[in-house]
Amino acid sequence: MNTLDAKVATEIDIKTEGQFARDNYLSEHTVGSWLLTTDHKRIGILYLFTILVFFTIASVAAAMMRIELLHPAGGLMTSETYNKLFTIHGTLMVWFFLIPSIPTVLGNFVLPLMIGARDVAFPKLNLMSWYIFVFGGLLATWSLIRGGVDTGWTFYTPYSTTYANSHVISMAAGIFVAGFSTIITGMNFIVTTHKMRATGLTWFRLPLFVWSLYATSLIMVLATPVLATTLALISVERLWGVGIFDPKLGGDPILFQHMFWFYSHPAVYIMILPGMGVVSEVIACFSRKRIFGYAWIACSSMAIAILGFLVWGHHMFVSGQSVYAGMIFSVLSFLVAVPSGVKVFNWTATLHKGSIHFTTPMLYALGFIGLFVIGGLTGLFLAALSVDVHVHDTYFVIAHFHYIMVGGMVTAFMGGLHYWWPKITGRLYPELWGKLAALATFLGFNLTFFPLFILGYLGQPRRYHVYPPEFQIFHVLSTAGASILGVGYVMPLIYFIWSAKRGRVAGPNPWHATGLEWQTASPPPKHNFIETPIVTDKPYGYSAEKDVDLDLASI
Amino acid sequence: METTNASPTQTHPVKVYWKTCAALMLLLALTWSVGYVDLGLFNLIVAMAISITKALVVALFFMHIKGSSRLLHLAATVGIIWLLIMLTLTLSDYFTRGWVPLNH
Amino acid sequence: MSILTSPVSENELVADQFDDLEQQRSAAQLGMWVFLATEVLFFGGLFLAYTVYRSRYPYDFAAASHHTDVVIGGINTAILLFSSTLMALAVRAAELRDRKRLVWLLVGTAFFGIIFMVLKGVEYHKDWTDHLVPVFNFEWPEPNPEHPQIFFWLYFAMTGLHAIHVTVGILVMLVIAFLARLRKFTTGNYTPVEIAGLYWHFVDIVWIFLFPLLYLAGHR
Amino acid sequence: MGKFHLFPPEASTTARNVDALYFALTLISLFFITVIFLAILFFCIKYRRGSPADRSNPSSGSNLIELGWTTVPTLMGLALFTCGAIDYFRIERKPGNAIDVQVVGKQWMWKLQHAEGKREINELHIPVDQTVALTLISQDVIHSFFVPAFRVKQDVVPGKYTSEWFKPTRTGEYHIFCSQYCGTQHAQMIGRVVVMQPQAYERWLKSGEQTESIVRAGERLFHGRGCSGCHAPNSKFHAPLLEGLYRKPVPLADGTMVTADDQYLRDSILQPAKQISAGYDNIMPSFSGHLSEEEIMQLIAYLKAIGQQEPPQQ
Repeated sequence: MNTLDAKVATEIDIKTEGQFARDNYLSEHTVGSWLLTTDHKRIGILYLFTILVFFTIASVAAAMMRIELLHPAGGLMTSETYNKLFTIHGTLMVWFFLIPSIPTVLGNFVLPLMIGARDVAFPKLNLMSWYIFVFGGLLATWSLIRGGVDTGWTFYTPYSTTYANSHVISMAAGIFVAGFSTIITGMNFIVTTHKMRATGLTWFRLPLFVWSLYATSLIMVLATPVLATTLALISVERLWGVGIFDPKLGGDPILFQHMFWFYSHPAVYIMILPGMGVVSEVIACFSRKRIFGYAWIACSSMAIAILGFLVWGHHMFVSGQSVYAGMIFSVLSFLVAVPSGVKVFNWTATLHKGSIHFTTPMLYALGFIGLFVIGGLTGLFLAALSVDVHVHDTYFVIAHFHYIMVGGMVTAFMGGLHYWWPKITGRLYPELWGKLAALATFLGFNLTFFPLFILGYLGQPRRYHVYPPEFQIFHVLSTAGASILGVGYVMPLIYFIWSAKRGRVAGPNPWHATGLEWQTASPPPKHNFIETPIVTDKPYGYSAEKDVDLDLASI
Repeated sequence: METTNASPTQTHPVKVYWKTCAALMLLLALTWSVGYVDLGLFNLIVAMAISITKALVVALFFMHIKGSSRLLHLAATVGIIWLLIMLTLTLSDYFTRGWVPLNH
Repeated sequence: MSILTSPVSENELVADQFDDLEQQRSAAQLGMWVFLATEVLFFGGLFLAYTVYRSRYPYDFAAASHHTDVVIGGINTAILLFSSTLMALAVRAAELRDRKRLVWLLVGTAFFGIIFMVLKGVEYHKDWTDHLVPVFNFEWPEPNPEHPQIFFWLYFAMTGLHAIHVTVGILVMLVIAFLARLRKFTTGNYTPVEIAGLYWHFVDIVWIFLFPLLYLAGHR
Repeated sequence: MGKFHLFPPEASTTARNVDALYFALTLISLFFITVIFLAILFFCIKYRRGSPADRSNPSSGSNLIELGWTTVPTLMGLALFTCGAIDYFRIERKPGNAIDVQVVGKQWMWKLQHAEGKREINELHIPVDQTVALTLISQDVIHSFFVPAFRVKQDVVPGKYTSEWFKPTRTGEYHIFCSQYCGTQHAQMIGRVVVMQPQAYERWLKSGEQTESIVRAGERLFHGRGCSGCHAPNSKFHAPLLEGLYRKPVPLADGTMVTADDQYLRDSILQPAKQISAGYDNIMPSFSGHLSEEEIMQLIAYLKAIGQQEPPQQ
């Protein structure tokens, strides 16, 4: 720890027996201080509670689906209800949990701290983005209360526009509004990263989490508007039947798929890129070693953001898209996998000659690498044209994207949450329970989703609530895994609440990490830094040789 | 801090603004008159070329892109580049649909 | 920092997350340009639909485009170009701290915006009486009206979305003109005027592309 | 069908190639997974905190290694792409002499009709070792005709003919699934393909009540619905001649050329103004709503039949 850290600690006289810096950002407790705050740290916490609500609803929907699939003839519910459940699970998870979670919770909290700024570039816009997000969420919930949507989160036409008799327009309006919250967050992060870095903090001294947030913000800003137009066109078509996507009136349903996937594939990179940023931070910190290939990882984030826009056609190989367009999208889809591979290789190389601490964030990060490798490689199966003809729209695809979304993104979100929890609340979570939860999610996850690869190649299509009897064994395994996974996710909820009040006081830098966010008190004062730090050298200045004991064992 | 090189005063003499306006009006007249000539497919290409020049004139002089930082140049063009990505890759599907004879 | 000694002290102009006026101004400019990129793609979805359907039904698009009123369209384009010029002069006046001229130029810009909207209204009314409004009273002389109807819902979607943006622009212009009268933007921080200018020029550029695509699809 | 197995039956020529590429991909993935898993395990054990390993001058990057694990995966990716693309091209191109079956997907059932006129619901009886080509269209929403045993799937799009072919290599019964979500009973829109010996197939074709072939049904419609009123050679209306038209280039009113394939014929019946032939004006009424999808397919089969003859000399 350099001298600056010591000076900051004494100045705000942090004591170990539970007394924090007198005026930190959490010291005010009035309702107005929360609902009218423009402090990026509080807005991050507001987002945390909001996405927790949607995550719970969507997880309950998933649990009910898994129970329904226990028996080939179903029977727990009608097909109508099942269709509405997988739509709830899809829409709420994608737009109200996966896309906002790391950028708006961890990103909002940590980005200004990491670059030595007092706040994001446009704090009032930041608060407005939360209100827009909540308004969008209410619209979506209103659609569910009125009877839900049964089109799947993909809203394929002409079913969603002409044949579905469920509340598509109110759900589309909810997502349309939530989209603007993403656009504002993305724009905010881009301007903050460009214009508000501390002195000496050049681009190639930025932590990799900031790089991944910057790349994610580019996608947020450039992809989401097309989603807004597409959803508006669906609502117009559904209201007035003008023939935008209706083949009887000259429209083309495949045009909808082009416009939808132009947004939705980059959207999956919005979900995974911040997770990769968290893993880079956690691996470097707990291997006590400078990350391997810093510039390559930073540029691979940018490469993923840009190439991510060129590959959407691999969702449409059997949709009637032309053969040559399929080939163009297939070769580009193989190229977009390369930067992800570069990241995984660099993380693994970072462990070499490190001094590895198996703390909870590290377990989540290593879990991320393992599951993301399987998720990423099965993506190549789907990019290969002839294999995709067989496995498209089957459980193989379900397994692939859950390995990326749950095995990758949610694991990284948990890792990031544990890693920055001391900075957010000033207290440490119980390490033993953290490790148990990480193991439970890892095992539960694999038992839930690995059998679905086999089931997928056997040919069971997705979105079926009844299926041929010979596939039952895979569904039973998957449901068993889902229950373990559920337990693995509930445990952190419990011990985080416990630790927020009675966890051990963490002090400014419990992990002895090198980021700027660890140079200030935790929880940080309102304006983050007593005086803006000056950055002098490259990030991740760890030294494995002179490794210090983090005395975590005692937590 | 990144050295911001947005020049403090970006103003031009009033004459420049009115000359730009005149140029735009001229280009509008050109677009309008070309619209009456039957050039078949070239109608679209010519119309788009003139519109692009008009848009460039507005962006360079009225929006002060001329002489502003490279970052703003990038921010100004990135939207159009992504729109072109969307157009070209989608049209690559529509224009090559008939090439593999489906049923003969 | 600013040329003249400003009566109002520096730090009242700068929001507290920024260090100085220059950082605040360049942040606002970059933020606006990023927002304009999202607007380009927001209109882009409609331009994509237009391109695909025009390439599928070129004959019907040309025929339908003949029914639009190119005179009003042309005049409207000239009006928007002219109001763009006034806006640019307004930004110049703000930088030179010429309050009176700034207020008049802003009001002038808003005024021409309103004229654009009035002409737009006239044109929409004419389309209504000519039975060209899809869904509600669309009648088409030749058989098979579906494809011309596609042109017209695109016409109303694109010009409608543009009209909403023009209305927002007019309101912003009037608010800024009102604040300018209260000496808000002539004491060194004229960023809001500059940002409003960027937005207005963008709205003008969108119309520059809409005019040939909708009014001159094929030849007249 | 029915008994438990870990791998779908390999019942068509396409299945062999797709499975080969699938195994190649699985091997490559297993290779990368084990390499990375072992590397992580080794490093975690060797360099765990407090272990006596040598940690002097750790390297934080080497462009050579980075170039290595960027170019090698790119080359492997391109190789895999090529294999996939070659097979895909073969899957998408319909071979010549095949048994034509017309498939209409309708919300929540499959209606199939053989060239000889035999109709089936949710079932498809075909002979083994003969290529079968399906022409698919949907009456309402997008469905997808998926036979896992043949490793073949094709979306069934309303308003657009799509095609799919397979050559079964083993007799038996195999699942048909609808794999594109199409509404409430999406999970019930399933069926079975019955692959039989050629003699059994012939007997099956003859069994049941005699139905007229598709071409004759198309001819009956051609005259019944008034098409012959304008399109007969001696008609007094000025309408394009349909004899010898099929797969020939057609000059259009707006100067472009188009080949008269199934899609052109269908669009001309339902949306005549879409591609008007040169020298004719837009007087043909639209038949959309008056003809069911099966009737349109029968009409097109008839137009294909007369399309092969030489056009009568004027």
